[in-house]
Amino acid sequence: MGDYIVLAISCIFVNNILLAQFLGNCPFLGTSKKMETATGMAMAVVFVLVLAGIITWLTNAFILKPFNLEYLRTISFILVIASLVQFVEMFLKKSMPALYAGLGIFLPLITTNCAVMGACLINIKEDYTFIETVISSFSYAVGFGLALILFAGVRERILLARVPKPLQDTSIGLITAGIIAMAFFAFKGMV
Amino acid sequence: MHKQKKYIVSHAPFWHDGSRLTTKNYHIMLAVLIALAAGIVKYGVPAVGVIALSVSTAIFWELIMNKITSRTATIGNGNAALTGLLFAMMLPPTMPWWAVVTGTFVCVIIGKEIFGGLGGNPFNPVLIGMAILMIAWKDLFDFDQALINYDFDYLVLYPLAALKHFGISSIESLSAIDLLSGKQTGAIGTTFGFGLILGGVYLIIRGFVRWEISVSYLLGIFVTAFIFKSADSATYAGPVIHLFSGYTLFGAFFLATEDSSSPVNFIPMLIYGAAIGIMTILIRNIGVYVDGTVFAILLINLANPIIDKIRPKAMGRAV
Amino acid sequence: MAKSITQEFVKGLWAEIPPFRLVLGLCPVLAVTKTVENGIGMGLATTFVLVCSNILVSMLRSVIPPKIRIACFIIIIATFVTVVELLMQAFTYPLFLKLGIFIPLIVVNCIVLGRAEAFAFKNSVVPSTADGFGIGVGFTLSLAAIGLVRELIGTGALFGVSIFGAGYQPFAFMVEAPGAFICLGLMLCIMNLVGNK
Amino acid sequence: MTEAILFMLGLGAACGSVLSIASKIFYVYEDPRIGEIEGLLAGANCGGCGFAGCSAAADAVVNGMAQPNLCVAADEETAVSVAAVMGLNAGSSEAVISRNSCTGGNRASDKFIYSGVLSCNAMSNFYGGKRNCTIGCLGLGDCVKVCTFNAIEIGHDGYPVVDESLCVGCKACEKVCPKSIITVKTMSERLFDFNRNDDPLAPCVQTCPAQINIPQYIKQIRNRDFEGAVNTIRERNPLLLACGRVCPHPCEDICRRGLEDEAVSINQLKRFVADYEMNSGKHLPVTCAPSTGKKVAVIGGGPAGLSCAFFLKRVGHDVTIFDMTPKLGGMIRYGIPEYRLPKEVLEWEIEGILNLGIEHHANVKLGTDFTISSLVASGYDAVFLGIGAWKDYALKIEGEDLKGCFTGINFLSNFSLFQQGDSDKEIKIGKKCAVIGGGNTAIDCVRTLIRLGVEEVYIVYRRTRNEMPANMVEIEAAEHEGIKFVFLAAPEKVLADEDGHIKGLEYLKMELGEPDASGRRRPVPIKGSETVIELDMLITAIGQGPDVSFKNNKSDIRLNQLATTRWDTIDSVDPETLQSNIPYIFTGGDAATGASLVVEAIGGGRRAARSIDLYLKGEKVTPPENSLFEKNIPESIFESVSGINPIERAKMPELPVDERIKSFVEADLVISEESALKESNRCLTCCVTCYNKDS
Amino acid sequence: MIKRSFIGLFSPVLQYEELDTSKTVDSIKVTGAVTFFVDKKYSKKDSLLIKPGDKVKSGDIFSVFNDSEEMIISSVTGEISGIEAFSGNFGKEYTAVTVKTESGGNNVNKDFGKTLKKASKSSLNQIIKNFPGVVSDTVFVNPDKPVDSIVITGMDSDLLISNNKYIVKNRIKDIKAGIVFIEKMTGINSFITVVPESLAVVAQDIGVPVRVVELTYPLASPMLITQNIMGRKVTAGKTAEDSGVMVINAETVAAMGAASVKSEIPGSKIVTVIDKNGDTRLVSAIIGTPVNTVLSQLKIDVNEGDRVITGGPLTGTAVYSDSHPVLPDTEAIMVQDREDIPEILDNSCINCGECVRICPAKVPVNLLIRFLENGEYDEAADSYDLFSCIDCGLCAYVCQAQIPVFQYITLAKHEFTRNNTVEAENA
Amino acid sequence: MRDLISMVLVLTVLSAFSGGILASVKQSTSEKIEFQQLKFEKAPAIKMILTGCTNDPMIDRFKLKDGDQEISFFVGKVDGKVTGLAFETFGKGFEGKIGLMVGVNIDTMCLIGGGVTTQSETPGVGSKAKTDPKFVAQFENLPVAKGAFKVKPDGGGIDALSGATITSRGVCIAATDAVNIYNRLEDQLKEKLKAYSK
Repeated sequence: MGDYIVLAISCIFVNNILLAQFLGNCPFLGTSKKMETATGMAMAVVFVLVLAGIITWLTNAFILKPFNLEYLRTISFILVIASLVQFVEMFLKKSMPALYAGLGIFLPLITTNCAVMGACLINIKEDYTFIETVISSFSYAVGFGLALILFAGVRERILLARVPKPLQDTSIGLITAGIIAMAFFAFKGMV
Repeated sequence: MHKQKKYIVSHAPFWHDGSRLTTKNYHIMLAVLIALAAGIVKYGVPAVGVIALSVSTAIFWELIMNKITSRTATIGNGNAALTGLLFAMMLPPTMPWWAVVTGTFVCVIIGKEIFGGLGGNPFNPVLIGMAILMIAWKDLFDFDQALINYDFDYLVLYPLAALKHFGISSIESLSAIDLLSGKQTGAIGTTFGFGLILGGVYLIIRGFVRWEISVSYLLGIFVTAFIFKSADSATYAGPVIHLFSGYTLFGAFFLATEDSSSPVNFIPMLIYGAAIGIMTILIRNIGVYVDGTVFAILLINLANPIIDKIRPKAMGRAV
Repeated sequence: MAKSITQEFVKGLWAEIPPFRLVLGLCPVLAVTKTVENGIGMGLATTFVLVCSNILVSMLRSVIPPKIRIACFIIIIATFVTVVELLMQAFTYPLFLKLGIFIPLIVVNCIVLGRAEAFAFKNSVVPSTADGFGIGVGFTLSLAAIGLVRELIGTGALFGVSIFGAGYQPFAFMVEAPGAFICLGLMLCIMNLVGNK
Repeated sequence: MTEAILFMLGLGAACGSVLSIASKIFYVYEDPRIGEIEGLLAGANCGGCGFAGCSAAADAVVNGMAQPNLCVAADEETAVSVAAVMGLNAGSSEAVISRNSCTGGNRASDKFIYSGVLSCNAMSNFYGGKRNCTIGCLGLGDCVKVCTFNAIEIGHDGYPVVDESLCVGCKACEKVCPKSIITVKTMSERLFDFNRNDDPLAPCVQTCPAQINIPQYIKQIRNRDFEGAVNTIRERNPLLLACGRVCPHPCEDICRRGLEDEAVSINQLKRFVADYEMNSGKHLPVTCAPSTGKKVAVIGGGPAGLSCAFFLKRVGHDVTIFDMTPKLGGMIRYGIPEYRLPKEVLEWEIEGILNLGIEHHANVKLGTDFTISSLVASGYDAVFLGIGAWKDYALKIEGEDLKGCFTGINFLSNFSLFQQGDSDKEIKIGKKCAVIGGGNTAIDCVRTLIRLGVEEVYIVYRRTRNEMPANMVEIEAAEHEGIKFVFLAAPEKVLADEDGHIKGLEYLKMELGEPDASGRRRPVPIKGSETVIELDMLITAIGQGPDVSFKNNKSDIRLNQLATTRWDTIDSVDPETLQSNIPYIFTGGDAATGASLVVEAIGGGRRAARSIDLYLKGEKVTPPENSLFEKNIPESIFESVSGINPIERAKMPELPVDERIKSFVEADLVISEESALKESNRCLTCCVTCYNKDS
Repeated sequence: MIKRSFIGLFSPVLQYEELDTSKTVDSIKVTGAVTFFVDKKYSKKDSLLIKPGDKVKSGDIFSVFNDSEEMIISSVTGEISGIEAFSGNFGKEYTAVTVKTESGGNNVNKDFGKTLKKASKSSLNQIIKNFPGVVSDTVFVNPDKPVDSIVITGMDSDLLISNNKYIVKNRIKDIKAGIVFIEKMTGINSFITVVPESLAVVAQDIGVPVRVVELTYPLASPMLITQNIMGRKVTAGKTAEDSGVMVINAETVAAMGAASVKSEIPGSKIVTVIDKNGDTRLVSAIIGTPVNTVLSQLKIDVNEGDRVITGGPLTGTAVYSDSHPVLPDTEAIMVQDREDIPEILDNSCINCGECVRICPAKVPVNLLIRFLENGEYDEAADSYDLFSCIDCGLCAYVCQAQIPVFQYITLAKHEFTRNNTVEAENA
Repeated sequence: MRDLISMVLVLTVLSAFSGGILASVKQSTSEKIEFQQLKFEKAPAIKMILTGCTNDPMIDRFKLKDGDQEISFFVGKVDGKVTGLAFETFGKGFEGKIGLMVGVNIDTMCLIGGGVTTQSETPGVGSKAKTDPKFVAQFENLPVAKGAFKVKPDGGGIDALSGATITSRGVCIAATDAVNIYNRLEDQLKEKLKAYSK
């Protein structure tokens, strides 16, 4: 149990997927301009990443490994994730329009989000067990969401500040993200 | 067109209580004077050099940036000087000149000006400078190493580093009074605890910094350290050491209270202070850094916009 | 709107140079640019994938039904990514080790998918090749540029050769994660200043 | 190998079938445009635009929350196609550009000292702003702040300047401007934008019949942006070369500088930039809106017709000009002598207009060669009648049809035709000639005569020099050239010699009587003062009116109802719309006003073009709102102006008298670039009530 | 000007002025012309019912426009000398009617009381607007606003002013008559009086319940009275009248009483004049008197660069011309020396939080101001409580960065309303 | 329906095609890849440990199972006589796994040093574990039999790299692990080594 908690903390804070592993930066900058969007995106990532973690782990353990097809990991994972996301999107749109409005619209963005793909690959690389995979996927996603929401909070204010023209928008966003990454150094070595 | 006297016209209100940014900045500088003087007495000329260089370059960078962005010069409000001064106080007196200059550059330009100047900065500029320097040139912040050539009449020891590297036994001899009266190694302006407390209390009374943040910060440190101590007294140091060593007091009164990066509402201020306190002890006890203050404050600065969303319901608001 | 092949190529080098103009594909830009060498390696790998997938997509563009085009692009891109991965393992193993997970992640790099969709799917093979090549080279150049700045300031050396001499205290912040963000942010600012003239 | 293929086969099949089945089961209706736009976007789902993926972005575009050019991963083409999906068709995709219409007056005096929020809106809420100028720019830059495209900046003179390459026409600036001086308009809207009485207009602009933005082009000249100045003028006046030479410039009469100093030499500046363009040898590009498919017939290729055709073409209508003379230009070609407006200059100017794609039929006359009915039958949607005033009024005295007697326009045009080789009818010139009349036509006649080698040339005018309607410069030029003026002379009869040829003019001397209601002292004949001058040639140039002989063609039933006034001008319903009583027939120029200025005709052409455009669009043809037509904003007309240091006005260079009276070489010359720049600096850049003082 | 105290731990507290009973009220004599403002934009096309040269008598009630109900009560006898447009604060357009007073003209409309009693409800509204002390846009009887209780306030709207306190102290009888009049006209019979502690005993004589309000600014604002004294909730963006409470100045009530009982013409107004030293005195001025007449009779000099304010130091309006008239709602005339005018700076908010702590309506001013500076009024209104603001001006008073916070807020409210009206019209 | 089928078909064919391509690329490169892995990850460390060997340890290698794990062992011989054995273990570092190649002297039953193979530690701080020979040299000649290795702050005898306690700790864990593995597998190893001794 303790190990799992350590794993979770490690994935959320110490090895934060955005700020320490540099995965998922495009949507990080794109969807952090407003708090609402950031929250929606964070939720969607949690949802998809857990699903994707599970399904890729299964693919890897039951198909790729036994048949020695590990070199097909990249292509099979991306296909599986893309199909899964699209399926979920269509499903939500039809059956739960309310949920779709809050969360589903972010799903396409996740298809090509390297955070999802990267987290799945890390899970395999680190040889996690199934339960560890679920926990790490969830925690990575939470870490992503946390960073995104905190960033959005700061960014909402920066958007209103008198940032010099050439620095506006993406440029200042990146610098802020850098400072946030630095602030996350606080967690270094905590696991 | 008949000639008429021209009057000054503006919308209400027509009164102002006379408070000024400038006053505030200069009073904060005034408040650190005692601790600063203690540091200068202790470390001598090199400390004066570092302070002078830091303050002057901070002003210089701000002036440069004002020119580039063609805004009216803001150095008059004393904020750049204050940034430089606080930054210098957190450095060891042996800091080489290039590190000081880079540091103030980072503080003023990266920390403040690119966010649109004072008020736009979401993080404490001084701490950004500190953090980046600490990451870039770790060795320069090894206070024991840095002060090796000084000869003091007390145990030359940076308590937090000793705690981290040699265990609790190495610092058992330190008393609260010793720590508060500056009998410890550390940065130029952060070792003389009495001076810092005096300055801090002055600022609180004058209303230039908020007591909520300082008090909850110190409480957060105290409680967390106490819990750790009770859990494992052999490994972890007690609250007294944590409160009176490192940047704790300096942080409580002069860093965490920086306006732009701290909350304004009552409850958020308490949460904010306490969270920094807790985070500081966590880093010191289980993290990699010797003194967690810098990163703890930066981290909670980051959460400030979220925390500050807890606010009282405005009058007549429907929901 | 018909542009010459050269124009298609050149636009990737300045007018549409990715990460700077199109702020896309940031993950590798931030993660693997600790050194120039890594940057160039990553850039070349991406270029390879870009060119190949652009060629194949433009060749197959009449066959692919528009509704599932994204899926098809993904398959094509993923195939080439795996090829690159295998080739790098076989021939440039040390580089492969350094780039690590970011090689397979080329597959989700928005630039590659974006070019396939925005350009190759609408144009014939030759311009698509030129486009892919141009964008790829632009990407490589910018990765190299960021790598250069970070390596030079962060370690005082280039390709492992000391530049500033022994007296230089490396500004190690630059090779750390936050340094990558701030470096890219400042470079974008400079690009904005230069570009908006 | 086999496993790999099989595995991928299975995976592909599984994914494909799951998705395609799911897409059927979970089908939800959405606006088809969303899908269409999503297909056009880069599909990289990168989130770079700030929306969650391409479908969200497409949704935003369809719902009007985002611009078509939002995709950061795609190129311009994508933006264009997206715009196309959104139904922004070619017509309305005309570039909309934001313009600041207040050009001056940074020294407007203040009502009070403002101390508060630095925003135009905040300030204007305060008793209408601190400046006394009621309309002008407040200069605190709300428009700059609101522009998300960084297209507006505050310029050196404290007024917003728009970078047209960055403006996307979002109208945010227009909405935020409390003084309504920033306007976002399409080219068509700008072309048909008429002076309004709540616009910030300098007195010269208010007075100019063509409503040229004079301060703007002077400012452009000051900044050495000569091409910009040409474009500014051409936005209102396609005949800038001609106007630069022959315009009597009423604008200069009202120029505020003239109150204390001498008026700015506006027309010389205009001529300077117009010549600048011509001397560069290349017509500056003129943009036209995409074709609307409507056809308009312009009858009469004079200034009014050319102007009307020019503006109609620019907003996208197809125009054909029908003209009775061999070459276009009308009165400015055949009525204005070569020495005032060289024909090659005119040729070049008309070429520029026709280059826009305007068709032209020469030597066809309404009523004889074609009729309105035939035009309607061949598919023209509207007709512009710009037939000018070609019929000289008769003096109605005995003997005016003797040999050697001519009428003014007749003489000038026949001579012109001959001079240009379009006719072989040489006019027999006498040795002693007189011209009756005091208008420009009369002066043109005498100056032509003297160039033809006539020994003595008289002008016979009923009143004194002060009352002569001709331009003062022209009168002076004529005096220099040795013309003899006979004032206060009322022609009584023309004396004939034995073979019916003129031999003299008998006139009655007059004296000025008591001032009448109009304040002018009417001339009163002095009894018994009959005097005779000996002559062998006489030209009567006492005025002219339109030639409406086409009405005699009874076969043109459509034209029979066309109402004309007692001066034979075409009666328009409203002098501002210029629509005749037959809805599809519009008029303008001398045909509508009677003989008048070239620039008046050009303005009329543009007015008529606007009405035709409205008519063709099926909208109601009404005058522009709040129109400032032939009036001035009272508060903008000053009696004195302070803060002026007299600076000498640029002198117009001219040929020496002895040289010019020998030939038809252009007499007036263009000013140098140096003096144009100097002269442009004399402009006070007036707004409504404020102006720039000399520094 | 009240400066901040040495101890800054707690937010500063501003106190309303107490009535100084030792001072007397002087009357200001009208010398030249007086000006009345009619609440309608004047354009030359409008057909007018009066024209320059018409004679008016003091107490005459007349309409200006043919197609509008706006009415004026002439406070003087004389001849109309001009009718012109005047653009006032916040882009508000008025028609200014100038009347040249006749010297020695003692010609007074004696039937004013009768006319008033006979007036129809709609014209009564217009007439009441001209009574002294009424906030100009408060409508007396408006079916849209379900007013059921009336609060007669003996408090004043701003610091340094003591007009209503003076009225409560000296004109109890008139107030009583006024209450009778209001009750008759509106049918509302729920009245209370709010007064400061010192007047509580005197106010008992009015005969309606008396409640005491503390002297802490801005507790006497109608919003806070409605909320604190009447215990009703005032929704953000709405007025006290929307909650059923109408707050009327004691001066207005007294004028109504005097008019209805004694047929006294409500043509004069108690005005607190605040000179450059901050000394105050009460004067009685004829409505329409130019401010410079008042100031010159009190021998107060105004120089170029000074500030002339109609109203109090926190909520008044600066005027640019000293010929601005005393209006029915002009509670005070304040002159500020140019040396005393606080500087306004274009700083950005430094997030010190002083404004948040002092705000009586708990508006998150520190966040609000960021949106206002960027012109994002919709966001400010939706999420940052723009319309909870009760216009006290304290935020700008304490702002360390010297940002004109309150100016931004008033501007934003005005612009937001204007934009939304335009949108609603276009929709 | 027809477009559905065509969609599925295209997708299927395309993925099968890509599967084929990849399989063939993989086949043709697999040997090269394995060699590269050995060459770049392990070889430098092994060379450092088994100094003076006359054989190529990259060729003289075998695998043994320890529980679930399969470990490769590299044999060092001097003139045909087995002198040392090298194998890789892992410890947790500051940023992910640290691989440590550990050598054991068969004769003395002592460690003959180690070499860091893979690491992603902070450059200039934690990365010194790999670049600073003094650090790993501390393990030299420590007897295999002696249990756990610890850094000084943890009460052990290994001097931590300055500023990189975590990394040092990770290396210690790896070394401890190596000793444990060696002890567990000692019998099997000896058996195997006999084959090389000839």
